[in-house]
Amino acid sequence: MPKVPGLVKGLGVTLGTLFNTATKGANTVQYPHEKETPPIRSRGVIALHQDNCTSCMLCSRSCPDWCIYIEAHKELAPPRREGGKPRQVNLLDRFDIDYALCMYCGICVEVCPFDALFWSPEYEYSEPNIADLLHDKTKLSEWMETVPEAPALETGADKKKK
Amino acid sequence: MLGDRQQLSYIAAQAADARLNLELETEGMTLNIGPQHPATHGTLRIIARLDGEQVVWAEPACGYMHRGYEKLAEVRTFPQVTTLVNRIDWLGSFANEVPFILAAEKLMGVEAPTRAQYIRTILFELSRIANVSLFLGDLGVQLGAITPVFLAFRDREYVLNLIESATGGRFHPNFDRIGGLKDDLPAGWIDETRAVMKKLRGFCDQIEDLLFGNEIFQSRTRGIGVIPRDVALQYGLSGANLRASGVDWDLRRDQSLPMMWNKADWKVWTHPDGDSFARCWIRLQETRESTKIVDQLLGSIPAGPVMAKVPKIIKVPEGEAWVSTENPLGEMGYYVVSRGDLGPFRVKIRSASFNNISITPWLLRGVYVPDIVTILASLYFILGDIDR
Amino acid sequence: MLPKLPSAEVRPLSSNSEITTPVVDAAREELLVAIKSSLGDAVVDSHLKPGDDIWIRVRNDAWQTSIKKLRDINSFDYFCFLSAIDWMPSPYGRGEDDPTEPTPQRDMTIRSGYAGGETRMQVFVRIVNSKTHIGLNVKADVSDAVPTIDSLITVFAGANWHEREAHEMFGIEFAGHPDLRKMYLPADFEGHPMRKDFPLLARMVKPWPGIVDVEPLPGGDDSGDSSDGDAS
Amino acid sequence: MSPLLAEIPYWGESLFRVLGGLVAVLLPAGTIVYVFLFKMMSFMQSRLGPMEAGPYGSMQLFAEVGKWLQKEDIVPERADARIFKMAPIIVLLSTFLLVVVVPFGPDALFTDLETGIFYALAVSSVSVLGILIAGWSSANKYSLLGGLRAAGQLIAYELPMVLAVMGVVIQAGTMNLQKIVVAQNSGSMFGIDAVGHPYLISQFVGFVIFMIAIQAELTQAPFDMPIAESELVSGYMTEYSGFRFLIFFIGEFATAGVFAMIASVLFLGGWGVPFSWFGWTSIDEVDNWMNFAGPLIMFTKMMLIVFIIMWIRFSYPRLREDQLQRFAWKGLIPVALANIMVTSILKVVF
Repeated sequence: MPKVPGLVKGLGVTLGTLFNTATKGANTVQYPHEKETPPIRSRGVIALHQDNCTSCMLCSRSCPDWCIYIEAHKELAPPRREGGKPRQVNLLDRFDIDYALCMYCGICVEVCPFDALFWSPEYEYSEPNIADLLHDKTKLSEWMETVPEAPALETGADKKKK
Repeated sequence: MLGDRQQLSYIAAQAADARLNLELETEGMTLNIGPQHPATHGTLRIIARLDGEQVVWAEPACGYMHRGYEKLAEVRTFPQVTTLVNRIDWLGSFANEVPFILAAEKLMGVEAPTRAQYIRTILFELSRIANVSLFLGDLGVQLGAITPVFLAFRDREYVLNLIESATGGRFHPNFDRIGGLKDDLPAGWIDETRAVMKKLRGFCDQIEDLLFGNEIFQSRTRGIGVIPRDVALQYGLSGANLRASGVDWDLRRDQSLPMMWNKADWKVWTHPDGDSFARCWIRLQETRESTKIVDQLLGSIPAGPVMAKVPKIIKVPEGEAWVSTENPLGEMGYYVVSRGDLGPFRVKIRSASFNNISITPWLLRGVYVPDIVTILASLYFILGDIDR
Repeated sequence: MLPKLPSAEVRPLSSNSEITTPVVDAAREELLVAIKSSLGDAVVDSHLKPGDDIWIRVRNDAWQTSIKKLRDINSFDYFCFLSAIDWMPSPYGRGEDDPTEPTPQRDMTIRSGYAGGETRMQVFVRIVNSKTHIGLNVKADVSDAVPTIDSLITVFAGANWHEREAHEMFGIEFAGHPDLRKMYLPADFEGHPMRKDFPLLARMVKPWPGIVDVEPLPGGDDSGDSSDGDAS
Repeated sequence: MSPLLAEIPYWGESLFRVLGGLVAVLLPAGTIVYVFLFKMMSFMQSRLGPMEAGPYGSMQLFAEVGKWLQKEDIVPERADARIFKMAPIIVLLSTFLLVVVVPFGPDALFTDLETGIFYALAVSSVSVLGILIAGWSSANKYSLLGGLRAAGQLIAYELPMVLAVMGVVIQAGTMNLQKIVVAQNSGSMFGIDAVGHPYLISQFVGFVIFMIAIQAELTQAPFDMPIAESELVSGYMTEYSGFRFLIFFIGEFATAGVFAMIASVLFLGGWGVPFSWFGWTSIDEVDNWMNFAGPLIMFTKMMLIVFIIMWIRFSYPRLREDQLQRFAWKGLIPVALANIMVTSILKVVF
């Protein structure tokens, strides 16, 4: 078989793609009209489950970018049992994540010992003003609604893990 | 010390122009390519002294993206450093984590479980595919063909989706941990990967038809920017650039690391020519080999945990370790010095592009202006990898 | 044309957490002997980690000749990288100190790494044999008073940029280097950022958010136990 | 005087011609940009192209023009301002001068020059001047390199183009474009009238050379080193913005359209269909409706040729300047000369 010149083959590739796009549709997504759903594990935005947070400062201390700011104070809560001593609890005054600094590494979510931080695949929270990227605890708590269940694992995975 | 052809054309041009320049009193022109220029993949600046369209002298000026990672790593703990090294070669970021984690594991005397090693190797090769497929497309743009880059973006997207669904990050996975991986693969991932590998092989064929087989492409790259074997070794070139000069050396094969490359049947390609075409062609073949490696390893992932037993707060014992791997751009290594602290005492990042691009002042002498672009494209650097 | 995959040493596939490093590494032992014989008294100290790497330290004045000998006699023909280390511990720690508190005392003793060392600064280079793929780390002391060492450009042309980088970052002079311009930083930048006593401004401009602790009860005793355990 | 325009006064006729000229230049340019640059290129790259402005993005071009018109007209500080501003107009001017001789129907033409093709080839070189002064006056090294490359390239490829046309001229025996059209449509091949005698077949070598030459004249890939966005950023257009860039842009695609029209006139039979289909034997017998059908036929043929030009543009990488020159002088010109020789020998023999 004689060798097809590369120049001709190249034309064939582009024409083939042309027909493919015309018949099977393009590979692009018309973004504002249609949206791709990101994978479950996608690191979009960090959600805070306030009830679980004990303000132990672990996330803030392990953040490589220093972008988590926590302030808390102790308070006396009514005892859990009748007649018990009043408990000391930590109340969260401030929990801010500065998404202008955050580099989405996920270390804070990983170190949190009380399951108070979660990843949500939500990504549409850009702001015209950079200061608005500082999400406070109410905003971070709102993201909780978008947190998906963790995906099932591939066969052969160790089941012991949570 | 120039390549024969280059040297002859350079001398001829010099001799012819010397008289002309004397008569017409013309002087050369300094052309500043970059820092913002479509050929520089970021912000590299090349100062070229031209005589007509011929380069008399050229020198890259780096530093427009210097982020000081070596300094930053000294104030971070070991797990935090992986987030930095992700961003060195941002197109193949998972591959950057691996040598650093391996170096830390070596110091700690920990080895990841076999399942984690398999998954690491697969993700490593996936990031190579994502990286090099973009190179193959971008090569077209550098040479004036607009279509390949869109095909590359189209098919790279599949690989990035895979990486994202496994690790959670498209570009910066931060998935590797000392002693294993952050998490296991999500269900259905293996089948998906198989399908994508098939698509990627199709992409390689398309690029070969569209670009590599093209006579114009060949005439632009063959015999251009020839790097002889000994020069390549002297400058410490690595990866495809070294193999294109005929050095049969692939760290995946020639080094015993706790990774699973030797469980797959694949081939290290070399090319005797050492020119731009050879470098590009080797990368194309490597992408194909990578898809093969991934395919084979997918079938043999053993069951088990993905994380070895390591303490929650990681303190790395005192010592020094050097680990390098065959990254998409070439040999990437970390010289980690630990003082038994939470963080490294010193991390020397040996990035492939720094060495690969340091040859340009030598290589660009005597070529034409369009060849600057071809040679730079074929050397394949990423700015983050030069400047760190 | 291309050689087949060598039957490389395969690590045991058990998921043990301890690396089983070979205790004896004949190839490297032999190599070290060969290196010592070719370099003679230039070698000050050496260190060998079986199955891993070799470190040697050479005298500062024999730096260039030793590398040349290693290249020519011991055929370490591949230049991997060149860099430097400042062995002084950083006076700033990780930048996590509370600015309102007095600076904590730090252990500032200078301890060198493998193959020893007498000075604060060391230059080290890694060269590899492109046939056997065995690498070698060569170190040399650089005195604090005159931080100078010979340039390796004549031995490995690729050392050019690495030496520029080391000069810029550590302030080490490379005698014989034609062009020690700055590589990354602006030409009028003062100081050598990779020296440990050069502060990292990013960690100085604001206090570490992790310094803050939970405010104790007003007037109450601070028991120190910040979390009471039944939060979850 | 053509019967179509017989009843119209001279000023009206002139106005009609100017409007016709604008339509003949801008309509193909707009169509080419939308159909090929926006849509065909996108589809070849597995994407959809502009989709927001108008149904299926059809109004995108108007949006773009609107955007460019709003932009500031920037002149670099050290540029030679007067010449800098003039350059795009010169480039576009040559396109308008070109379209003057293209026949669109038996009577639908602007001028009927006896030496039409000679004129067309001559005025097409005017654009070189525009590009050269654009590159020079921008006070930018990239522009200068681009301008010089363009000048070298356009001059080098003018020659094979002229030589390729020579074959047609010899075969038709005339330089008048209208007569070339008639000669093709009234002729016959091997005694079959049904296909006429498009020179595409008998002058195939000439056609290929002509196509390569116009690809180079239009600075489309693989001959786009004057623009070379990956090395010279945008060559001579680097410093232009706003409506001056728009003029360059229109100029590029309008010229593509006009060159494609000339190619279809020379090799594909222009506005005509084989005369034998309707039993015509000469141009005088052609029905008046061809004045309206002719432009459409012409348009279709033009689109076909532009399709080939653009298809190649979207598929190929670019050559280097020296390779391009070598290709012109050592490849195309000798072949074109041989083609002329063979054509004239055959012309004399038969």
